[in-house]
Amino acid sequence: MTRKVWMGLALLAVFSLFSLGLQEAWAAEETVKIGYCAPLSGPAAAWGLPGLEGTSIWVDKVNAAGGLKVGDKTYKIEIVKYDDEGDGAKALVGVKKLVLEDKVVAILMLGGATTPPTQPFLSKEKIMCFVLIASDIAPDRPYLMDVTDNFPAYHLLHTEYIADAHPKAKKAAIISQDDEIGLAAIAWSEAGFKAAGIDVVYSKAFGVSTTDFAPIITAVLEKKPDIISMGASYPEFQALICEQAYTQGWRGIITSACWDFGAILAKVPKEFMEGAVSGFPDFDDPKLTKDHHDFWAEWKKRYPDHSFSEIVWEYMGALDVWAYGAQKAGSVKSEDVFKALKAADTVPHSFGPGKWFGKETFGNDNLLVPTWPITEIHGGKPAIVAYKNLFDWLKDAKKKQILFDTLKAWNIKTYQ
Amino acid sequence: MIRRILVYIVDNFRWIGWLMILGAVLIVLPYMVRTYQVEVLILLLIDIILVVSFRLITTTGGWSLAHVPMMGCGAYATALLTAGLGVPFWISLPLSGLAAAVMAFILSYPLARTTGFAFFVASFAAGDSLRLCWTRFKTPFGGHKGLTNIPVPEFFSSVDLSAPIPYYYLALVITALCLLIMFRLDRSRIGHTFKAISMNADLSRSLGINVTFYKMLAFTIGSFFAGVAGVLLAHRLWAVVPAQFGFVTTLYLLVWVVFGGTRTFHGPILGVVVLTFLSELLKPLFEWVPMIFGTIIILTLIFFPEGLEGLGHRFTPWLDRQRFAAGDEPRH
Amino acid sequence: MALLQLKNLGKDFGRLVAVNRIDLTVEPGEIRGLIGPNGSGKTTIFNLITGFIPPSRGSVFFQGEDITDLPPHAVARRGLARTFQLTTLFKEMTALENVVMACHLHLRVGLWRQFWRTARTRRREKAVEFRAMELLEFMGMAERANELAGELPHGHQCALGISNALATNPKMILLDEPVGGMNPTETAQTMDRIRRLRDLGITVLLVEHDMKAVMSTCDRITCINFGNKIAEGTARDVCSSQDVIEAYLGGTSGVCSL
Amino acid sequence: MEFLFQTILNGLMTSSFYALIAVGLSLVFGVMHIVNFAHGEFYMLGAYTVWILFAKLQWPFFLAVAAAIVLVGLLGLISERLIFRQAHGQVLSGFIMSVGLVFILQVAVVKIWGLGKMKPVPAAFPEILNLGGVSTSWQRFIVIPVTILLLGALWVFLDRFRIGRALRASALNPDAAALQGISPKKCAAVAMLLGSAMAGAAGALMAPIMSVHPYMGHSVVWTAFVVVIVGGPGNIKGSIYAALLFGFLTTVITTWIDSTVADLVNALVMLFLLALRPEGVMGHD
Repeated sequence: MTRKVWMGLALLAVFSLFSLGLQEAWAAEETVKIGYCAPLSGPAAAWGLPGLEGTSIWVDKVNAAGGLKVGDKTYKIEIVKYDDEGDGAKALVGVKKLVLEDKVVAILMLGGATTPPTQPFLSKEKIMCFVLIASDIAPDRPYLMDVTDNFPAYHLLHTEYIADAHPKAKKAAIISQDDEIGLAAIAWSEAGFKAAGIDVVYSKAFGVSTTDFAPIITAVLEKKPDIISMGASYPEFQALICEQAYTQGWRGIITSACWDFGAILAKVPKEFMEGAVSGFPDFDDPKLTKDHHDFWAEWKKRYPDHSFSEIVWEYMGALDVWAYGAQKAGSVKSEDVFKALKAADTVPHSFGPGKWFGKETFGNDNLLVPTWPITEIHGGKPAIVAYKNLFDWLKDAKKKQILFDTLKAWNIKTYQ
Repeated sequence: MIRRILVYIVDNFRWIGWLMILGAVLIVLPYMVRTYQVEVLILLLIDIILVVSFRLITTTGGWSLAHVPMMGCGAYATALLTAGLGVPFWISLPLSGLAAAVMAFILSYPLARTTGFAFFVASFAAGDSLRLCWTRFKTPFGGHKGLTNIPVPEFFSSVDLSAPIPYYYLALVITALCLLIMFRLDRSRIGHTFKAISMNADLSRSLGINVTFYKMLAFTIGSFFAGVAGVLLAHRLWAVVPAQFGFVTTLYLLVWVVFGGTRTFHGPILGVVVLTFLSELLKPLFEWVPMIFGTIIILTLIFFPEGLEGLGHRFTPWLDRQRFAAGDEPRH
Repeated sequence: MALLQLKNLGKDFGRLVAVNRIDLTVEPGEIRGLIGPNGSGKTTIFNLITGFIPPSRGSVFFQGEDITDLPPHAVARRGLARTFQLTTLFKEMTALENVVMACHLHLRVGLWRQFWRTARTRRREKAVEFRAMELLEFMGMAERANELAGELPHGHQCALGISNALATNPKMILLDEPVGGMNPTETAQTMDRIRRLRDLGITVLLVEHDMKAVMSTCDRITCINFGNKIAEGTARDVCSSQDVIEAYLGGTSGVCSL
Repeated sequence: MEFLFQTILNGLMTSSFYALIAVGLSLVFGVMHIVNFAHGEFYMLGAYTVWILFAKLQWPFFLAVAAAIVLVGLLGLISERLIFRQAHGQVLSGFIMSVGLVFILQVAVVKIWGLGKMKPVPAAFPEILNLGGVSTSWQRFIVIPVTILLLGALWVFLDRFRIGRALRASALNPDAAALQGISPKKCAAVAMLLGSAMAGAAGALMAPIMSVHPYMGHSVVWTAFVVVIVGGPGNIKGSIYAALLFGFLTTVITTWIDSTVADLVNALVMLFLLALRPEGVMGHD
């Protein structure tokens, strides 16, 4: 008897799982699907899950307004998720399922380890893929674009700003974790400092499993830097680096790609972080637009106890760009949207109109570059203090040469 | 000779019959499922080589945590050979397996001297140092970006091995071949010696068996097949990145093998097949999945310590009772 | 020439001296008993001789060859076999499979041939199986050849352990408590078999607590205590030794209950 | 000179941490013959306890640490009772079960307290400590004396108490504990309680100076394993020596070259030592 009950329960469980799958299959006729293939479980999920918060706010807003009007049709938007666990083989299965099964017209991905195995297929199918890491752009990946995050290019702007604002600072140290992201950050930051006339006295990557930063900071401080750049150190490293620099008695200017303030301010006093430079504002910054503020308010309402990170916004920012391209093309077909986006002189980016860039550095003009904000920490909160444009920076041929030389020295391929 | 084969077939008719049915199912399978699911099947075949070669090492008593990096060794070797030096796939396939085997042979010198817990940790450290080398030395391994542009295996020009179904058949043939060799090995005296060592190493020593040598042999042969699995993976993904061979994969490998059981040859295969289907089914639950797997594995070990294969043994007495009740003789 | 010769052999575990300095000579064809109270270092001596643990000092000679630093399998290869204190078998194999595995040394077929199972390999395997069956018959357990070793009764397990050691075709065999935990009938049978080993020309060195068995079987007896040799000679000599009586005083079994 | 002193201080601090986390693991392995892969997750839970009690509920720091020790110790006891006891001393089953436990605990923590970024734990003693030109925070410095204190307490327990002696004996020889009249089950339970409590203590002490997140245990547990096997499993003194060896090795190489090379060198040193002395560098007493 009990065995039968158990069998029944097991069958029920299997059926409910199937029906879950079926629900996803029932879709309204005029729905356009966009794939979301990122790590949603395991240690890398911190890179995938927050993005869903932003995209769901975006999708709900568009659908509540009746859908996205493209040409003479109105489409509801649906995000189809796939958990790639940060693993290349699973990501390949994922993008195949999304493209062949769900017929998505574009895919949002993190980039990095999952890009090499998935790109040959996505290029062949001509499916646009939006990633968050510009250094994934390559000549043989025509449909891979980075339309939100200007990493690692914005490091050039941060360093230039620091050189302008702190003329006395002469020596800089750069550290970031030893992976593709960290190494790109180190190389571009080093180029930025050199171009701004600041000596780089220490630039080294640390292993991703590092838990103790005391020896690293001891080695850094031995070089007596005025500036410490954390490159693109992950949140769990930043606070520890700051803490070590503080407790080993160093005072100076800190810069990083982005911040996790809650954690840092738990370790070091506010004063230590005063004037620290980065490129990501909170979206309630008075210098930003009403759209940003509305998004911030909505996000705060939905996830009151989550901490804001650029990941929350970036996937959503990619959807903005995609929608613009679709409306301009009058079609949701991947290739049409792609052509429309690439044909546009300027494309609206969250931080203002952006232009395509990347041919010389990545081999393809697939990075959307707007005028990027520079933020400084004042009273424990980032505030926009300036806007800078990468194209202005690149106008100086000498600086440009320094950039290419440095990238070459760091073994990063360029396409000059 | 022919008569012997015929007698063998008749004697083992049941067994061969089942195998033929299985073969037929495997041959038509790709046409029964969706395209992306063929991709899952290809990865499953690769994982089958991986678990069976892993079991080969465990028959000597050592549970190697370096097995996934060994697969990486094969993958990197074929990437360097085919994409870098232009060696054809069919030559690179055994060569890359051999590369993994050579690497394993070198590492097995200290490893084979350790047992139990020390073997775990030492093999993990050995595998992890391989992975550190791939990330650290950009030439020739490409660092975190790994190696790309691995060519599609060439076959008669009419067959496009970049498409899923032809590649599935390629993987099927190679998997079948690998399993055949490993099955043969398992049933040979070498395999018996491996098992004797795991049953009692001291007794084996006292009987004149060079335990260290056989452990090194098992580790090397197992790693050879892990390398072959890596070759199949690399030529399917057309890219290798070090993150592919991380510790999470190793943990899943252990879970598959334990879930299936290691006493029999088919146990680990059963484990990986069932759990792969389960994880495809559970996909919509996202972040809950590791917890479900964790629970499954603990419950398996508590209630069926021998894994899925042990269920068969538990089932046999029950079957015998049913037969007995039906008036038949119990089968032995 | 002595078959086995220990010269000054000793082993320390940290500060504990397990075996101090033992000199021992065993002549071919002899059955030698090694006795001593619990913890006197008998099993350690076996482990030192067969290469399971490296000695701290001294050396071991077998047939005139220095085998001190050889690993266990190489010692076995030279014709020096051993059994273990607790019945040590391949428990998940049948009795026959156990002995076949123990004939490992005599297969003499390369790995490659073993893998392909050439006609020659199969012939050799057949021969080995035949020999294994002979050995089981010799130990009186032919009818149990196809039972799982772990499920055999205790006495048969011990006999199987000896069969395993015999299968390596030894010139000398070290038996560690061959009758431990047996009833008197089983003990008598086993001791009888040990005497028959001598008839086969195999020299025996045995450690045993059952004094009656030792006294009745062994040609000569060596007694050790705290890692030192305290007496050596015939059963009667050892019995009358004052040191031996003192060593065993308060022990569970009287030494000379002959 | 300052540079040298700073490096020595860093090395001492790293070694203390390694010792604290490895000794508990060594005890559990020695007595129960369980390779507890979830030791890292126990460490993580110790850190989370401090985050909740000290950072969020404003308890005094040492009270929070004590609570973490007790809570994680109890969790260890429960997991011994529910899970590890079923492994019946089989190293492999125990290891795989602990892998399952790792998956469960990680997902549970993610589900309860969220994934996102690291949990902010402020320093309880943020004052800067100046030792002859070398500076560190009190928060970091106290790890060294507290480790010595905890290890000392453990030593006294193992040396002076009957059950402690039984534990030590059963680490060397499982039957010996039975001779002392204490059941192996009780020994296993006490070992698990103590071992997990040490992991909890390590996590609690480290919470203010390391990043607290659901996967923080992973990078730590392997270092602990290496320390345990090089020191000889079940050998507490050996673990302390090994912790000093690898603590200083890691610190010096990280300062001079980088931490990836430090990891590589650690692995190679361990393989080399194992090839020489498979039973652990200290061997058995």
